[in-house]
Amino acid sequence: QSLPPLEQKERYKVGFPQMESNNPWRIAESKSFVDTAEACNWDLISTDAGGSAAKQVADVDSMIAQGIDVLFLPPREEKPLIPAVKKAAAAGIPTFLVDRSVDPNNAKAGVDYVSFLGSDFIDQGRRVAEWTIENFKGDKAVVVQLEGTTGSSPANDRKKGFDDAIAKDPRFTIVASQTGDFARDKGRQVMETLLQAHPDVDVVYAHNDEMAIGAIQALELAGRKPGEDVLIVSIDGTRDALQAIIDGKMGVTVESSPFFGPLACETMKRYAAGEEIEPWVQVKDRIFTQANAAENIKDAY
Amino acid sequence: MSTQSYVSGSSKPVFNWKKVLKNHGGLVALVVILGFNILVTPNFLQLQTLFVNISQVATIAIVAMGMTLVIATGGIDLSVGAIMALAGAIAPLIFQSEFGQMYPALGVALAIGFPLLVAMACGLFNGVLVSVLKVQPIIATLILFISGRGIAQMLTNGNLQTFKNPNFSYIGTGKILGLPFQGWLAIAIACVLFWIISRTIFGRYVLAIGGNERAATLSGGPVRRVKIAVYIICGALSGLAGLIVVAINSASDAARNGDLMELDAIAAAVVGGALLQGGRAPIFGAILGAVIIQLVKYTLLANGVEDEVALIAKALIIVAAVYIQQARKE
Amino acid sequence: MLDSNAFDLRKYISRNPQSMAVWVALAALILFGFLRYDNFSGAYNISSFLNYNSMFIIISVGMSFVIMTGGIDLSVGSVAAFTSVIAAYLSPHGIEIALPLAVLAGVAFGGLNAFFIIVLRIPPFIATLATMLGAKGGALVISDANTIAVDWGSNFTKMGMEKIYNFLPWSIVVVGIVVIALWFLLEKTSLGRTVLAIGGGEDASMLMGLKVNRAKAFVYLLSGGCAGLAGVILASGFGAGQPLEGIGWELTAIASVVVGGTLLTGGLGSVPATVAGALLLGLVFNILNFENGLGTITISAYWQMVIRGGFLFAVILFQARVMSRNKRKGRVA
Amino acid sequence: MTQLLKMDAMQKAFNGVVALDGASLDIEKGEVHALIGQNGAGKSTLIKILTGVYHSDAGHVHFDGAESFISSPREAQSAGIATIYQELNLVPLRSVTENIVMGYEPKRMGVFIDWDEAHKRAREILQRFGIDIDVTARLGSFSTAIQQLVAIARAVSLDAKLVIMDEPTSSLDVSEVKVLFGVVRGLRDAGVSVLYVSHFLDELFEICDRVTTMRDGRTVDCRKMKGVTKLDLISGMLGRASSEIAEAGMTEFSGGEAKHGEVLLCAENIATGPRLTKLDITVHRGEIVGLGGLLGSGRTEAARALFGIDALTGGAVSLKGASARLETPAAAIKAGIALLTEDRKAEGIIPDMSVRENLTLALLPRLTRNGQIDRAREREIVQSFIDALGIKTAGMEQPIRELSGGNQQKVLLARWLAVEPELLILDEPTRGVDVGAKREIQAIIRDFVSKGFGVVLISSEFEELVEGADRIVVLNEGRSIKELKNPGITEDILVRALAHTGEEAA
Ligand SMILES: Nc1ncnc2c1ncn2[C@@H]1O[C@H](COP(=O)(O)OP(=O)(O)OP(=O)(O)O)[C@@H](O)[C@H]1O
Ligand SMILES: Nc1ncnc2c1ncn2[C@@H]1O[C@H](COP(=O)(O)OP(=O)(O)OP(=O)(O)O)[C@@H](O)[C@H]1O
Ligand SMILES: [Mg+2]
Ligand SMILES: [Mg+2]
Repeated sequence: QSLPPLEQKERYKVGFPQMESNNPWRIAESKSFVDTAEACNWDLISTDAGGSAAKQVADVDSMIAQGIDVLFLPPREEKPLIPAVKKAAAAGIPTFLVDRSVDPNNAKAGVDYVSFLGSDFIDQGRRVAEWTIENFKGDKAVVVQLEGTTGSSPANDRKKGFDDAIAKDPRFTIVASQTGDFARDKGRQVMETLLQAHPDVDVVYAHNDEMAIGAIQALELAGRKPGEDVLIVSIDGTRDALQAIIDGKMGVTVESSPFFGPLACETMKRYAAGEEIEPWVQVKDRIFTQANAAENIKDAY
Repeated sequence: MSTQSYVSGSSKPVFNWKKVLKNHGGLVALVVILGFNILVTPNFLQLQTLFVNISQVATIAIVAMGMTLVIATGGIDLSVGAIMALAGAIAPLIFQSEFGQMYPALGVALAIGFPLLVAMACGLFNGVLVSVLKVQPIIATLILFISGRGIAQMLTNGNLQTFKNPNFSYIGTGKILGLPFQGWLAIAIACVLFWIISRTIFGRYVLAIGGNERAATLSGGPVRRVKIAVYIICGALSGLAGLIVVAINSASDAARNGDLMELDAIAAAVVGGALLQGGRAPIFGAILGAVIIQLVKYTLLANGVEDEVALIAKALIIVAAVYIQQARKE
Repeated sequence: MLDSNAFDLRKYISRNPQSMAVWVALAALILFGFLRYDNFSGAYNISSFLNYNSMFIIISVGMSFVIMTGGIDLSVGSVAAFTSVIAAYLSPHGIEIALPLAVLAGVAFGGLNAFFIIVLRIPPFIATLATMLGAKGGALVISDANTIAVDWGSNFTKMGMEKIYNFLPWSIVVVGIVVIALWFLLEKTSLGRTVLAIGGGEDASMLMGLKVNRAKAFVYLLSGGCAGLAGVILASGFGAGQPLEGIGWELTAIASVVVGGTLLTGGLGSVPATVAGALLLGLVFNILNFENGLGTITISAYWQMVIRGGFLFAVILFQARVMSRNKRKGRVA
Repeated sequence: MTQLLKMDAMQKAFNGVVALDGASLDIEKGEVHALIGQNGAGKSTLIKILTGVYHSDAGHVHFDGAESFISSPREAQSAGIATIYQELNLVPLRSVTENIVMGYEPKRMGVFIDWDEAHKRAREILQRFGIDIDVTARLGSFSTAIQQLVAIARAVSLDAKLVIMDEPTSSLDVSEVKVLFGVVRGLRDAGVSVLYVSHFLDELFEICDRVTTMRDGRTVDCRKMKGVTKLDLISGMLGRASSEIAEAGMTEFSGGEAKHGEVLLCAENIATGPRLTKLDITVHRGEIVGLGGLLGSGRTEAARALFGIDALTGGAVSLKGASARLETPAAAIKAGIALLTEDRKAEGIIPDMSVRENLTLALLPRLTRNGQIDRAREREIVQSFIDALGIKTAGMEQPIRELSGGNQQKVLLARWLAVEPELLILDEPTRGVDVGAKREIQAIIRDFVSKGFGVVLISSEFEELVEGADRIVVLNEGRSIKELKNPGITEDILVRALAHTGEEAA
């Protein structure tokens, strides 16, 4: 089996089956595709699966039925979206995975789909851990982790990346790791509770910025000084997080950019031109700290 | 004829733990959970623990009280979470508008008043569907459950709205006598609702409708109006809870505000002694139910129980609490 | 209705005005889609639509039995998620092992519900809410919070992915057989009639000497089993056991049942109308996707929510109108 | 004759309230056995223990020659006991056929219900009662009377050794009662025993062989029907000497001549739909106007129309000379009209609420100041009615569902008397009420009109109607076709008026 070719034409019918729209990151990503559609001459079909992998497959099905030319798929889950990838391939539609990938055991880049555009969640967690090890000054650190939605792949990967890396430094002990559902309110509530059980916390690692902001609020409500007695580290690079870094309340956030539209357009054009596309078009995730937060905040979402 | 022969003579005042369990199942459950926490959970006996729990439970309690009223008429309201999101989305739009920034005091007042009006309008919508069009409550309120949050996101373009407005935030972060403002608010609402249910004609009609709607109608009760009013009250309280959540977070997240609140609120109401077929409105029971659910959540979190295991534990505790409650009916 | 006046359409409509609304709405929506979109009536769309919605059809039908007794089952989504994990684990042994065992796991959850409701006398709403939480937790525990890949080598994925004559998905065939059997059971057996009688009056049924508890237990076991089957289809059709799936399925199922004209207070209900209800709600998604494809507008996620709610509103208004027109014709107690 | 059932020293208390205190009962094979007693004497409780609905605290039950432990209605049925409960226990949403055959459906291949056969069977059994209805229609679409007949039909079709009928005739009128008696005799002739509970003592003389009397949860008497007088039965029930009772007539209505005042209500040509097409009725102050009619003649529909439940499709109503628009019960109540409905369970009581709350439900607006209920006055009023009507309750806070049927009825009557209406519509006000209480209620009605108010009385009991009403408007197929005037109406005249209505109307 070889990849379906993509002919070069004026306009393309493009499918973008978004998985959910319940957080700012997803909304920014969807917007990025809508904006790109204009610039890139796409007739964009964008759907929303409301957080269900099964619905996302059904959405892909309806796009195949409508005869799209290209599919940009952000797979909600690694394994359940494989059927969608295979169906698109069978229908002769070149597929690019966006921001998350699928299980490499059953679907391969260059065979079932063209390429994966995105960053590496495990790596994001690892980079947060490395920064923390480098920048934490004390000789003992009690760490609290606020996980993303239980069972979701970014939560699993960001936990794995961080846990593995932080374990290399004996100063750090993770005393609690609970889900905050990637949401500010839940993150705050969980942090409030964990703070009662572990008042000696030194580091809070949140799987996204929203929960990190929630944790900051919990600390402040309890009369603590985030940034001074407690170091907060996280992932995403949202405007609020950068502001918190500027204000000295947060240590670091590793970028996980949602603006995939332009990259998608460019990669598709390369593919249509017959270029060989690398299996993983890696996104360069920046790392925001006190050093560069101020200059980047205007571009943040 | 005397009624005496109908009352058995043997009612010695002995302490009967079975009876206590039957009549005060909810309280017993509360005591058990408290006892467990005091023994096991680190730093449980601290003022800050109380503070945290009150500030977290207030929203559930406030919504659960509204839900209790709706349930008392034999209805149910699935739209509470969506109404929270809607009210919460509107508030920052108002005080962050040009007008709101020009007249800050008026802006904040409007930012509280107007969302509550919208929430009441949602309640009116539910109430009209249920009482005038006779749509079954679960379905009637499912409409706003599905679309209410969508409307909230439309208003905000899906964006998270963050803000800094200490006046507005007071309803979520203020303190009175060292305890959270919203806790006092919940207590005040409970007192008012308790008075309404036990002392007013409106309250009596609420219970009568839940007990036998046809009989209430045929006795001249304003059944339609009472039912609509109950959904409006529930809507208003949900809206209030939505504002509190937004105020605490200094951010309005239309996608998440009030997510799954309907289940927590219903569970709290039932754990507190409400009967889903209607006819009972234990207002303080709803608070008790909310506190139990909150404490369960707190206990599991504070003791580091994994999320998935916590779900199972929560399930068992809800069943146990309701089981103790139900024993009373036998 | 399968009884003697099964094909007396006028009688059927006058007895079941509330089910009629769903058929009319379904026909209207199909016609709308057919006229408006190019590939809407294409084989690919129909067959993938049926494949995906077979899950919702089966849980809705299971749910309809529960609702007919005046109960409710909020656990179906979580149970389906749980059984999808079980099915995925068992997939190397083939569908003939995985399917029955996964369905059995669903039945076991139904048994738990029945135990809570019948023995402990916990209201169904709360009992099944607890099971919903428990099954979700259980699914995450046994899967270690990961999706579980199925064995693509065995015949397991056939059910969810292969189609007869490249058109009719196996999933809908299996579901169709089960649904028809259940339709028969409802209309033609004492058990089915007891289910309806309980909803119409549990005390009365008890006093009439009906086996009330047996029938109540049956509906929860059935609903659990149907959720189990949905879980198998989920695993088989999407190549993985998914502990996080099934969120909100219970409400979809309840809405299908009610749109199909079943009273939530129980006592009335129809299997085919429930199927129509499930198809109707599924069709709304499908049509929204096609509307997106027209390119005139890109409907954002929140617009979709509003439109779905508005559509449900329209169907319900229509139903209420049909009902009140019918009510005026005669006293309906 | 051999014994079929023996219940001995039965005890039962509900939360400390003693319902049975050593009651006993024995029934022989093939007899029709009457069970009588005042409201709350424990008749229904005794029956429910026998059929396994309740479990006795103490006592023995022998059935069909062996000590028996019946723990559920299902067991009772399989043991051969078929029961018609006092509060109709049917499933209104299901078809007539289903309500009759449920649990005993005819099957094909042992599994699949044979609906054709089932409908046929239902039709046949109903024909024995002279009714010909669409058995596939929902039971709930028929009147209470039909429903009661369906319940009876079901019990009779069950091939039982003992058929228990707890007030089977309370919703039936004379002709149906006759049919029922025919069926009961048929059962007896087939060797089936019947336990028959009724407050209509005259009925008992017609069909019963023996009678057991209960009082305050105890069995006080059991004897042959032959040779007993009505007075004996009443004195046994009340526990008073017969001389005390003999003084008054059998109804309390035969009081003084009432003076009729101005017109209170005048309805002309009103219609609400196919079941009420043309009704003319005038009620003066101080007058009781009866509504006579056979089953389904539209009496209840007439009451519903006057009380604003069903919207008028034609005609006009005027109150005290001014035209009135009664569109809701609330409006009717405001205008001074009250309606005691015939279906106590579905339209009257709020089961879980207390006697107090039930009693003041319609009065609430007047007990309220600024929305707040005046609780002291509420209690005062409730107590006065409990005393005045002799309502037997453990206290005003007892849930009404725990009261016996007759006492529930009194509470509902009190609910309406409390609002002091000018026109009281009573749909079967003494249904299920014992003789003593019936007379009390009748006295209350008489007292009520003597104050210059008006009453519309609907009763299937002709004696009550003939003696109580000053005029009787005769209804047939939803039309008023004739008016009879007292004095001078006899049951005979009424029956003839009803029977010949068809021809005269034509
Ligand atoms: N479920 C119950 N809970 C509490 N008390 C009850 C219950 N059922 C009956 N009682 C009480 O038991 C007594 C006997 O009631 P029962 O219904 O047997 O009377 P009855 O003789 O059938 O009267 P009626 O002629 O009015 O039907 C009454 O005082 C009643 O209040
Ligand atoms: N013989 C019959 N055949 C069919 N339907 C009947 C018959 N008798 C009564 N009905 C039903 O009775 C209903 C009308 O009853 P309604 O209550 O108005 O009359 P009613 O004179 O008050 O009788 P009741 O004695 O039951 O109070 C209708 O629903 C009608 O279908
Ligand atoms: Mg009785
Ligand atoms: Mg009548």
